[in-house]
Amino acid sequence: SSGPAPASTTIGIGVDLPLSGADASVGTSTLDGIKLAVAHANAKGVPGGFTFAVQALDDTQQGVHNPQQGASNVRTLIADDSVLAIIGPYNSNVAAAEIPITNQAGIVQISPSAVSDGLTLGKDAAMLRRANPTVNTFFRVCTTDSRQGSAAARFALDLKLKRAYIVDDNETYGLDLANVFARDFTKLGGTVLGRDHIAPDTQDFKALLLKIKGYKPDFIFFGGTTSTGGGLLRRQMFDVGMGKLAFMGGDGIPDIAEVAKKRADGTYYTVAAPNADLLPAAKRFVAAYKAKFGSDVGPYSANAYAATEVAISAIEQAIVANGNKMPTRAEVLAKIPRNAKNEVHTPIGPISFNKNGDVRKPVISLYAIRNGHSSFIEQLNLSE
Amino acid sequence: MSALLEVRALDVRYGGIVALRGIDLRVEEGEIVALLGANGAGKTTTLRAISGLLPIRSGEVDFDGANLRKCSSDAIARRGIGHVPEGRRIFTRMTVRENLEMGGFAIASHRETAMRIDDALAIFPRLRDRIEQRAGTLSGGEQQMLAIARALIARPRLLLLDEPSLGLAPLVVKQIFEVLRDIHSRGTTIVLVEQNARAALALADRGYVLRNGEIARSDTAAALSEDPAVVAAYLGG
Amino acid sequence: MIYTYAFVAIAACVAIERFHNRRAKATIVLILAAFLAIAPRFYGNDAVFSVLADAAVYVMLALGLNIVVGFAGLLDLGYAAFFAIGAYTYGMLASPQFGLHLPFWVLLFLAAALAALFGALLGAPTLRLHGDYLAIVTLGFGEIVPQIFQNLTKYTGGPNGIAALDVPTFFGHSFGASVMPYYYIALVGIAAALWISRNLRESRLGRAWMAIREDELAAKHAGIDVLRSKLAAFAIGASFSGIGGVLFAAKLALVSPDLFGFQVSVLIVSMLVLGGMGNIVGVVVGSLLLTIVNSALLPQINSLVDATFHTTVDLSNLHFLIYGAILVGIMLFRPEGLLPNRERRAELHHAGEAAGDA
Amino acid sequence: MHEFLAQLANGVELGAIYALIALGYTLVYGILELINFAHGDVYTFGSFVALGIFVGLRAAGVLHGAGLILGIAAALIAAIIASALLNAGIERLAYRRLRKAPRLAPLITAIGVSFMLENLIELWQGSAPVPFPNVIPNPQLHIGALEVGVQQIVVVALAIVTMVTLHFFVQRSKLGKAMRAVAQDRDAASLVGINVDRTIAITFLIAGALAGVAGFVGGVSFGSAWFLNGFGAGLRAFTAAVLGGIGNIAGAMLGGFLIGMLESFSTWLIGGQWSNVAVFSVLILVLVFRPSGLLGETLPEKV
Amino acid sequence: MKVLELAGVGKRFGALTALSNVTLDVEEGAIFGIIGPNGAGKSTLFNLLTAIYRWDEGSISIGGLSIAGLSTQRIARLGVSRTFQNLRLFGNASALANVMVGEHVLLEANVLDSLLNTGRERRERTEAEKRARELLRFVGVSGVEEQFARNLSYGTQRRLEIARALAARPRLLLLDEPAAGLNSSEKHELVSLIRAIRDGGTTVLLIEHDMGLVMNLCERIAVLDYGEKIAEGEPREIREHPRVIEAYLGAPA
Ligand SMILES: Nc1ncnc2c1ncn2[C@@H]1O[C@H](COP(=O)(O)OP(=O)(O)OP(=O)(O)O)[C@@H](O)[C@H]1O
Ligand SMILES: Nc1ncnc2c1ncn2[C@@H]1O[C@H](COP(=O)(O)OP(=O)(O)OP(=O)(O)O)[C@@H](O)[C@H]1O
Ligand SMILES: [Mg+2]
Ligand SMILES: [Mg+2]
Repeated sequence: SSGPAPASTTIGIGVDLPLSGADASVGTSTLDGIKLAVAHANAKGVPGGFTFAVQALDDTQQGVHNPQQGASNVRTLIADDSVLAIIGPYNSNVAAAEIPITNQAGIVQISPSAVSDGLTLGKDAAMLRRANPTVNTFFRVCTTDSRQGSAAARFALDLKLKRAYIVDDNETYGLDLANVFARDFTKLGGTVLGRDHIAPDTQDFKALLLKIKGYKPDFIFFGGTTSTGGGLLRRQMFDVGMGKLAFMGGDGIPDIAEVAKKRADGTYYTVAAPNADLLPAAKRFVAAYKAKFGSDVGPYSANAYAATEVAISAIEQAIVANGNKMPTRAEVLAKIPRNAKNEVHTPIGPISFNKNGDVRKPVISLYAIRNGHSSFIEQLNLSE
Repeated sequence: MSALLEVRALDVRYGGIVALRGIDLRVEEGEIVALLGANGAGKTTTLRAISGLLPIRSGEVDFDGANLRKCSSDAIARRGIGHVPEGRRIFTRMTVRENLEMGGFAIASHRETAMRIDDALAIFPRLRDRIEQRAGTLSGGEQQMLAIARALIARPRLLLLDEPSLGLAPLVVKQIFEVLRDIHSRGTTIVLVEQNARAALALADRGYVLRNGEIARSDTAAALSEDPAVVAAYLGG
Repeated sequence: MIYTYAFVAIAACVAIERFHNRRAKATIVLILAAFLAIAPRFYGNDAVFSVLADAAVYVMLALGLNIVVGFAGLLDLGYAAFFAIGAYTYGMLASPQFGLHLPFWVLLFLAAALAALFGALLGAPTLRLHGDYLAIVTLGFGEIVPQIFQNLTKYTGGPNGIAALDVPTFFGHSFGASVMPYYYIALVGIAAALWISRNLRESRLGRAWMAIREDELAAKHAGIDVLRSKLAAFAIGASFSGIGGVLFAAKLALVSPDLFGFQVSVLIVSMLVLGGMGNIVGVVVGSLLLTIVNSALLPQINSLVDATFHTTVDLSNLHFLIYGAILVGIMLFRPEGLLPNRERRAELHHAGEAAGDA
Repeated sequence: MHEFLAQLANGVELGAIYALIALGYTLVYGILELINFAHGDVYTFGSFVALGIFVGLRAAGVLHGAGLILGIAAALIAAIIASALLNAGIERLAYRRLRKAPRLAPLITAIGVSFMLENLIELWQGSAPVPFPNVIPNPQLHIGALEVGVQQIVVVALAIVTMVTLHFFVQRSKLGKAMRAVAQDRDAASLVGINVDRTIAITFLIAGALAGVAGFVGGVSFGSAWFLNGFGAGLRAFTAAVLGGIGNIAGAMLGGFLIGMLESFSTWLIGGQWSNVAVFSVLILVLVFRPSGLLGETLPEKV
Repeated sequence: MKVLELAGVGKRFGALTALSNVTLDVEEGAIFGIIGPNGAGKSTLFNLLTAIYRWDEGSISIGGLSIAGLSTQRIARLGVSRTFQNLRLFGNASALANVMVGEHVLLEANVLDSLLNTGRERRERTEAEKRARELLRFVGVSGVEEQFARNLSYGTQRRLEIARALAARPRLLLLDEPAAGLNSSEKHELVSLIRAIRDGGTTVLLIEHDMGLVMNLCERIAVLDYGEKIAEGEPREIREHPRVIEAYLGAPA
């Protein structure tokens, strides 16, 4: 509708997400979260008369998210001086390819959804930052696999689910989540009866379920997302007479009821945010999103909104500190919230980051699906 | 009376290459016409253009009063033009019997087809011996017999033959020419391309000589077989 | 900017095809080489050269596959497997994974050798297969290899792959985070691949491949060792992608199994066919074109449209449609490829004269 | 034993779906020597059409009792017709012009068409899996040690009936003969009066119809349709066609069932993540020893 | 010296006996004819000689060396070349390239030479191309060097195939109906061509149905019928052999 404003007054919010092919629906709804945050910021007015503009690039190739493409996109965004922060990517292996580049360029990058531990923690993360070891530019508003997996293990035992069969989609997110869950669940006294990974493009899960049936588990824990098999797995449990069995997963399956419908009842999943029903920001966000895009929020729309809010808040502070002039990327990085004092209040709770780039006061909530709808069960406030 | 087949100013090209230039041919009902010419003169090209296997660039082909230019090759075949093509083009993965049945594809009645197949096998007893064999494993001559037999099954009004004697033993060649004479006597019109020009002219009423894609001569068969130039070039001194 | 470079390269290729004079061709090649070597100092940025370096890797892959498919006529739908083998060679031997940090330059050759070995290993039992049976076996191989990398988590990092691979050095100078070294190495790689492709094509082995492609039985009757020639094709073709794999992995500093799926094999076959299979220059054009479409045009199409037409339209959910339409469109428009095989044109060129004196 | 039978039944059900899709590949390959990469997407399309009918009829509230039977029939028939037309349309627009083109041109076109279809289906139905309404009851039957769902039995029966019909149709009918002739030599076929274009078009119609049946069956059996379903299923189905001997109808069926069972048993015995590896390893092994597939004919070369 | 020796050779296809107990010797430098009715087993005999099929009984040796178990390409390297009754050219390659492939066994460049375009490779290529052009001229089809083989007319293709077979400078040349598709003046040229080939030191084994040509050209002729050798001798003897007349030639016209 409107052409881009003259370059000097526009600040680019770079975005790298999978926008076409298999990941398109999550990618697009995530992007919409970002667009909404940018629209809100512009409507509120930006110091110095700047406007924010979303510059979104697609990191899929041939319809699949692709680290090489992600790296290339990040370079494109960095080459544009007006871009002061990057939101994305969606996938952890794409992040692994991008972090060294953003680290070298010193530009803020906030991912809404890349959960792999190694992106922020330990030796792996240090290696990713080796171009500029003293600086961390990568942040994420989602949780890590280990936080989520161990929380899920505790929830399961709270629910008196003691015998687990673990299945994952053999992709980065799902496999890591399942690994942590298996480890912590055993540590806390649960029994892991068996583990399985599924092949990509699998449509038929009955063979796997027939096998699981023989182990007589209390529940199946699934590491993966609704579309990498979670939905079908849950659905097909009914076809082999396991419809009553509990089913549990992480934040990849909140939309499972869309695929499994009523058969999703009895599913538990975790989300890295406080109970949305009690957060006014969350309610406002959901309503605004629906009004603007005419559809329900996607699984990571809120995270994306939050990530963008954090980035914008840092940029705005940097503008002010710079005398209402265009700040540098380093100045923006310096304004990223680091403690309770400058927390940003987002639809997924207040956010500030620790030195690794992870959220400081993580909260993991457990939801269950009943009558085809999600309902909040309990939440865990994890300490650092 | 209009001719059964009339070709006027036919031009055919392969990509940019001119293969036929302004060919005029007339074949009356009941005639046998021979096409002579050196390798690459355009004989095969002419036959393929008539039966619709090659697109015509310009010119007209009329058969029995109807224009064939817009017809597809299968429609032309169903109108009654049979073609024994260069290279035989039998269905190599089908048996001999199936090949013959394909020859009768346009015939509605199974009984009729079976009868005609019997007739064809009477002409080529060698094929009867090999009836359930895959056509691709036949000997060269046997394949040639099959190609001719397949075309005969449809009982075309006009039969185009591209070197029918190719690869056949002398006795069979003689026999083929007898068969041609025989079906001709029963009303089939024939256009014959044959390297064995002497035999061809002996059988034919008239002949055309093609050179470099053009008609160089046309005359009665008798006149052609006495023309010294023709004798030197095609009949071999 | 990226389009400027791509345009110059493609235009030069087309010019090379048009000219029949050897000297003229050589001149264009030299000018193009000089341009590609010098222009980066004045024009472009990291993002552009990153894409160009990636494009160069794809050109190498396509040239390698061209040897197998275009020259020897062996339809290989699993070529990405060798790419994966090359990349994982670097990933496993130059990373914290096993604490091995072999030098980039050594691995470049090691990967070529390993990929060639696997090419021969795959080839040996399957070369009796004909046509599409071979295609489907190679496809199967292409599916198996990345899945094995994905499932052998202990050694390969599983689905996560291996990240933070070593940064190569050149006489003690680290490449650092710059993409330029990769760009130049890839240019040299292409030059070598082009030279070898041309050599092979005109050679005794190249003629043997042609014969096998056209009629295996007649080739045997000419005394050609069909099996050995096919193995040579597989091995040489695979070695190109082994090298490509190392470059790719080192530049990205990451390998993961989803980078080498069937889609990649299909992409490279498309590059060949689109450009003009068997024709070296055509293959280069095809691969440049598709890489630019896939890595630059489609991901940035929204910004591009916005900037050009000053409207905001969202085309990102049409990427596949656009890409598919490009493939279909080019094939319907030029079934023989954009720059078809030289022989095909030579034939049209000479036949006019020959027809006259038959 | 119990589990063995259950896995067997599941493999057969899965195999029936692969076999139906494989038939479409084999028919088209048989006549054009084209690996029709778009075929898997025609299958997906069939699924979505069936799904659409179900959703529509359920909204209209007619899906119970006799209405359910009629609804199932309507969904099946709609899927068949829509897929058949789509497939024939693809042939008409994308492949027909390439009859004389180099061999790989139609292959790349097919890949392009496949991308386009996937994108169009995505635009139409979104990129997340869409569930089939749980309208078809699936009571479990106990036959000796075997426990199977009625739905499973119906699925397999439907597939088998379709395949047997097709087999006789192609073997006995004139069209079948025309298809074989066109497959071997198009010019020669036209010289005996066969309309080549029409024969090819009809082949695509039949192949599309089979994909429609498969789409229906697959949708019901897996419980959902997804715009990328056709890719994975198509790959396996094509593998099945090759395993059985491409171009061979009985071979496609055999191959389909084998792949289905292989997938089921490898998931059971060695783990799902290895199922593709298992499928393709078996394929390679079989082809090394039988280079033309299990039922493919090897003709000695006669020169 | 004998180039080719067959002793008691038999070949069956299922129930069909294509060759039975065929014994045959061919002297070095001969032009030797093989004739017989369609389906008599002539081409099958050639196919045994180039290992397309394996024989069921008997023995075959070429130049004194048994060829049992040898592959087609090994036999080709022993110096046996052939043409095919149904042409087998490299259709999508130029006529020149077709002939150059025929020279394959004469060249020594290995994979490395080919990869690096070494001096040997280049030298050989130049020579091979020159020889190929000469050969095309020799068989009378110069002017079509750059055309695709499949676009040539049938007669031209036949001659091209002969040129390809000759390119290997074979010791033994097997010609399966080389005159098919040629008209009579072209056949005359073929006769002198084959004589010239023989004079160049090649033994020629010829299958042909054109009796004029066979009788004119061959020094010795063997006749097959239903897989059996029913006669062997000089043309004159064959022409008058009653079984040959009955089975093959028919009564003289
Ligand atoms: N597909 C083709 N593409 C290009 N040129 C062709 C093609 N087919 C034939 N020609 C050329 O057209 C000319 C006529 O060929 P045609 O086959 O009609 O000759 P012909 O008279 O049948 O010869 P022959 O006696 O050798 O069979 C020849 O010069 C040939 O090279
Ligand atoms: N692979 C095969 N399978 C079955 N039968 C075969 C096979 N090859 C040849 N034959 C049969 O063997 C017999 C001899 O065939 P061959 O080709 O040797 O005959 P030929 O003497 O060359 O005849 P022509 O003069 O017709 O070329 C024929 O009857 C043929 O049908
Ligand atoms: Mg001809
Ligand atoms: Mg023969």
